[in-house]
Amino acid sequence: MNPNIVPIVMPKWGLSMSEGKLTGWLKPVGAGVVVGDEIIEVETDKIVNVVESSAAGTLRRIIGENGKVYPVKALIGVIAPDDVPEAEIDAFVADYATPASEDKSSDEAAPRYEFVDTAFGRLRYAKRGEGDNVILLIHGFGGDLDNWLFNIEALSAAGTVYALDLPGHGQSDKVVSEPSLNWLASAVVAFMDAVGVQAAHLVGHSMGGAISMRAALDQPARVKSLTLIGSAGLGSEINGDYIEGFVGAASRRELKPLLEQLFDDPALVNRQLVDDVLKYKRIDGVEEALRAVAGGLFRDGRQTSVLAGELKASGAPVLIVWGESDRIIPAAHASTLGAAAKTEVLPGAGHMVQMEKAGRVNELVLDHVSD
Amino acid sequence: MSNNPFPLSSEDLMRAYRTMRTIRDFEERLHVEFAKGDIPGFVHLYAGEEACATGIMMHLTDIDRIASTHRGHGHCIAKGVDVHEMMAEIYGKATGSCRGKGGSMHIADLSKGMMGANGILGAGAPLICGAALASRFRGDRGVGITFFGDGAANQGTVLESMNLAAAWNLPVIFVVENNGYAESTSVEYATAVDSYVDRASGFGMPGVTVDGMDFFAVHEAAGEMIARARDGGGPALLECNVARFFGHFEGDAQTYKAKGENDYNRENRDCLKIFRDRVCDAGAATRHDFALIDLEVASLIDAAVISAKNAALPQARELLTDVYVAY
Amino acid sequence: MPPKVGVIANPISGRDIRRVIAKANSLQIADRANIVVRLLAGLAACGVEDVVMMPERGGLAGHALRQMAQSAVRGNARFPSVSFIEMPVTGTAADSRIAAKAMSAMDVGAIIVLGGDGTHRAVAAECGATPIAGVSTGTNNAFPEIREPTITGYATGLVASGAVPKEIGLKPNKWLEVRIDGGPAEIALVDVALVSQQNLGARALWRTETFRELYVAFADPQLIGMSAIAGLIEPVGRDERHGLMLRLAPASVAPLVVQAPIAPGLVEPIGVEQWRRLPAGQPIAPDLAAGSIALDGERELTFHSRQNVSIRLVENAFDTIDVAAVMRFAATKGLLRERNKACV
Amino acid sequence: MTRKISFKTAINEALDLEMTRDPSVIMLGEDIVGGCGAPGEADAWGGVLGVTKGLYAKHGNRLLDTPLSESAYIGAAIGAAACGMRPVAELMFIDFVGVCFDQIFNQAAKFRYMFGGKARTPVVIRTMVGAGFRAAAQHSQMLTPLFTQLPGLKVICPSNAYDAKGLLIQAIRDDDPVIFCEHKNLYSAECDVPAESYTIPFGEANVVREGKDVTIVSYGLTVHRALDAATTLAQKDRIEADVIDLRTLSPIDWDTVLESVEKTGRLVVVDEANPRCSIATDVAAYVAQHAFGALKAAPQMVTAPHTPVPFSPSLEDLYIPTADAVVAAVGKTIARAKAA
Repeated sequence: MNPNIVPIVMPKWGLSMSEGKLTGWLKPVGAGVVVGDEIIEVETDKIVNVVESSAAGTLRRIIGENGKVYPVKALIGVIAPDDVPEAEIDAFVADYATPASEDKSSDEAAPRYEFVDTAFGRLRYAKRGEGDNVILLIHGFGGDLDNWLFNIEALSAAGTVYALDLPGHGQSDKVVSEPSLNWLASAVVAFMDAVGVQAAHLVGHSMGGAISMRAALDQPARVKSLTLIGSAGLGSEINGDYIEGFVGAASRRELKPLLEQLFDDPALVNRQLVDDVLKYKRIDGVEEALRAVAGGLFRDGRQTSVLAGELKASGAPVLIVWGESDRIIPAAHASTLGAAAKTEVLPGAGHMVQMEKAGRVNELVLDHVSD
Repeated sequence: MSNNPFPLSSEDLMRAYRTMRTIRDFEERLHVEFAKGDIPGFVHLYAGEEACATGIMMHLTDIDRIASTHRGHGHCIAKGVDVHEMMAEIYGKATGSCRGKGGSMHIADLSKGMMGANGILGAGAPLICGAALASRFRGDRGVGITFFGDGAANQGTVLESMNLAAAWNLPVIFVVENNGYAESTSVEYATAVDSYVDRASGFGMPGVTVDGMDFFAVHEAAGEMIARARDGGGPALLECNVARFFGHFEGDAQTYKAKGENDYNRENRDCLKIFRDRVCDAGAATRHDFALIDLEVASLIDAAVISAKNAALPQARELLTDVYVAY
Repeated sequence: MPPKVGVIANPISGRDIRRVIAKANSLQIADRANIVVRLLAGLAACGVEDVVMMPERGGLAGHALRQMAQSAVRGNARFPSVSFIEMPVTGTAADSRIAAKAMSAMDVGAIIVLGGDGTHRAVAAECGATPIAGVSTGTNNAFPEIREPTITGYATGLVASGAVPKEIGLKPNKWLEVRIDGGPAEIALVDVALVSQQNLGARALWRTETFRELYVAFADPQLIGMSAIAGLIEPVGRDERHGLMLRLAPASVAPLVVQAPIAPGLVEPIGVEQWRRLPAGQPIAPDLAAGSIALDGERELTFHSRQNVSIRLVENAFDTIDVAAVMRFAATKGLLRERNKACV
Repeated sequence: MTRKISFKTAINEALDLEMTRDPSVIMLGEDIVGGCGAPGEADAWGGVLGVTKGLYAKHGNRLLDTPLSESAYIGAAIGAAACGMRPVAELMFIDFVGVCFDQIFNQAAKFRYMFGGKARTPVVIRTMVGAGFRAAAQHSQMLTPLFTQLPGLKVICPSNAYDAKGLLIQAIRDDDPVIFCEHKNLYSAECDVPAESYTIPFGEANVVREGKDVTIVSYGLTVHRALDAATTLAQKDRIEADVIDLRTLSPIDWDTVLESVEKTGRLVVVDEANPRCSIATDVAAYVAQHAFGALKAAPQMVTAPHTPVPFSPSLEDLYIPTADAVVAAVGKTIARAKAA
């Protein structure tokens, strides 16, 4: 088989994804593509997103039809250099067999998510990959481990990836007994203890970034590096209206415009994403937990803990990634650490930069954690 | 008041009289005012039956609940509902017990344990079973009293409620105010077995008939029943034989009554006279004491009527409010 | 002229507070009407064709008439014709008195009374020389005997028609008379109790701490009520010429305590200070200065310290039909047999 | 955490959680425990279809089996609610409402208004609705319109286990009388449901599928028929339907319906109730009045026929609105639009 022939397949975003709907071709047949070009748009039960090209060449075949649903890894199109003969392409397409859905294989029959009991309550997490190099993904305020939908799989190339639901979030227990960065950072360390991780690269998004910083400052031996994505803790500005609105929103109507602020492209916020957040928010105790955390960390529209100074002094290896059009925490905070960090501000991305520009973020993180 | 042979303190005797007098004057006055055409809709007057409501309610506090009937003014007053608010309600005014949205047949004050007069005959019986059940769950020793007439005693809801109360041993007293007429139809005609006490027997609960025009008879019998129910002794039925001095509703020509029946009852069976004579004869109070109360009540009713007439009507927006607690 | 018999069945009887403070039974209207029908059948069997009843609005007569009409439709009716006295109905015990007086005036041969002690007392007070036959509507009472009403109807018919002579069929009864300040006498057929409670309330007696004096015409240890207290101390027969009087006190302070069934299912310790026979004819003034007077277990009168109360046992006060004697006589004389001429 | 459980289990779980959380929650109903006073086991049934099974073991005499006497115990539940309890009464089948309607519509529904805002009656009446159970004319009706018509009542009819749990918890916490309709043919349907307590606010419809061509509005069991129809339409005709599950009929989420119709210009309402004065007519009339300009075709209604529910399976299957009928109704809105 010609190694230059590269399939475009239905991606697997997140543990629960088994199929996706092809909602648009972003390139015509015959178009030249480079790595990172957006090729197709896919809608899952979680989100709409684009699939970027992993190879350079020409879009030789368009196989997937707009509006149709395909299983994960199904062949959607083919990219190959111009010099590959048509017959070879046809043979490739004819021979392509969609790998059996991993969900159905025996080792995946176990629950998709796991739970572990800690002094901070029962915490849910996901785990992918293996090896001693551990990456721990920490979501932000009001988020959950599915915020790493487009990252977990890719990052597992570098080792073992854990993503957890913080206390009061996702499907973890809805108890935040002390709404402080210290308490939340202790919860993260307790989680590492519980799953037997001595030290990890912490990747934190938004509030999760501030928690990672706190953990690195409190327990430097447990933190190998920091990746701070659209992170809190680097300056005092934060979108207070968003925080307040998010805590109070009780209906789809109220929530949707808020969630749209998280993305550069508001069209990414589909019905299911809003529903999932609503379902979380309606659970008893969530509103109280969020209100407490918001009160503790983001009182009156200001961040109460700015750790930039301490972090700079600590000399920890830090990667900072930001979405240029972040409407929650200004992208200006990206430069707070100056030369003490690697910094990249991505255009065409908002606060959920790890979702909107997943490919680039994954590259940056992989590079950072394998240093 | 040196000699008081009654099982009520002197204060309570006077309180009972004041209550009965207030009910009587309230109703007599409505009779007059209604005829003038100032009162919307229709009213059912309780005059004549005062001893029944009062004799029972003297044993109750705000934790005890009552479910009343279409003829509910007497029950309301005896249970402590504010007379000014009642009068305003009957006039359909914003200052009424129900802000003018209920009217004569729906006066309620849950804070006083008055769960509402009721335009649906017999409908209070299941409600009061629920009130009694709530008291049992809360352990507050509250008792529920449901009033109904000889007519509503034939409603299935009442009979079903008796069964429920007996089966669950609820602290409920079923009070039949038997004035002999279901609207215009006689008990004899409408009721296969004319005794309401027999209904109680059918559900294995004690039933007692008393002269409902004799405050002391009602008071003592009700007291025993209520105490028994409060202690967990179960439900009971009290039939009070009473006479209503007016028609079923105001404007009723009462041609179904025997000639002279109202006059006979007013002359010989007036619970206020009977009460006053008995208390005075025993030397527990003087006619002067009663006269003072009569004056005081008369001015209360005067004031209530004047303020009700002068009170504001509900504002138009009230039409749409309070359908739900949360919209 | 064929005999006429009166029937007084007052639906208001048997509805008092003893259903709550004790376990007194409550004989339903339908059952009482059934008793009336059985009485009537017994009367008819002895040739009584006319029965006059007290009118009431409690459904008793209505129910009885309905039952008789239902039997008539099916062709198996044998009942006297029933008429009603013209009188206003008040729905109180006063109705019984008015009816008894009227029946006595119209010369009925006998009055059958259906009810408890209270109804019998009302009728006895007004029936004059007319004999009465009692049918108990329950076991809550002391005066009327428990008996199948058909047989009472038989016996009453036999006496009313003259088939059984009065010397055989009737027996005299005592009663107790109570007067306040020499006014008209109120009577009691079984007992007069004086209690310290000076109000009538729901009438029945159950607050034993208020019991002070008890006067009984007879005292049977097999019966319940106030007279049971006396019956357990010293029984006195209905035919004995004396009664009994007792001074009572709260059980906690009395020298003697009797566990007495003062109402159905209600057994209470009653303190007794002293007792003695009550001779007939002699007015007695009670010691209690003020209180109320219960006649046959129901508070009926109150009195205060400025009033004089007197109590007197009266012999041969009224006649009742001796059902046992009548039936024995009738059987012995063959009054209820006849030869079947077809078989001769 | 979230797992797949059935509609029936979701109801049971909601009741259990609320009884645990709030001591004023009590339950009354016929056979909700089952076997009370009988010689066999306690909790013999746990409801005639086992919905309340196991709750007696946890909550004991806070579950009261009642005499077969709806008027008395529904009334008692309402009375207890007016006195501060939060009773959940089970009216086994909604068809039984005939013998206790007075207590619901003349008492519970009116207390607050009639008493000038001084009363609150937080009672929930859970009741089974709907056809398809071969239960014939008196155990199969969809009487939701009857209650929706009455001010003072809230009327809920969930279509899935997730909604059932969240709406029932909301109903129990709500201070107004709620008629909670459970479609008996949905009892075994499973979906992802959090183990925790959660609430779904009343008056918020759920858009269960998004599309641009036609709006299909439904509730209860027929939401699934509407979804089946939408799938068929998308596959066969490339017609994309917005499918709206009303979830709560009173209050009703007009905004979501209107927004959708403004987008699609076409409306089909699917209602298992009889056609006259139904949810279908209500929605159609409201849309006609408030979004007439947006309509490209006359609104269509897919309902049961104007008959009692028949017994024979062959007839009953014709009674309940089918996906095919929905597809046909959508077809009419498209055809009309083209003709115009």
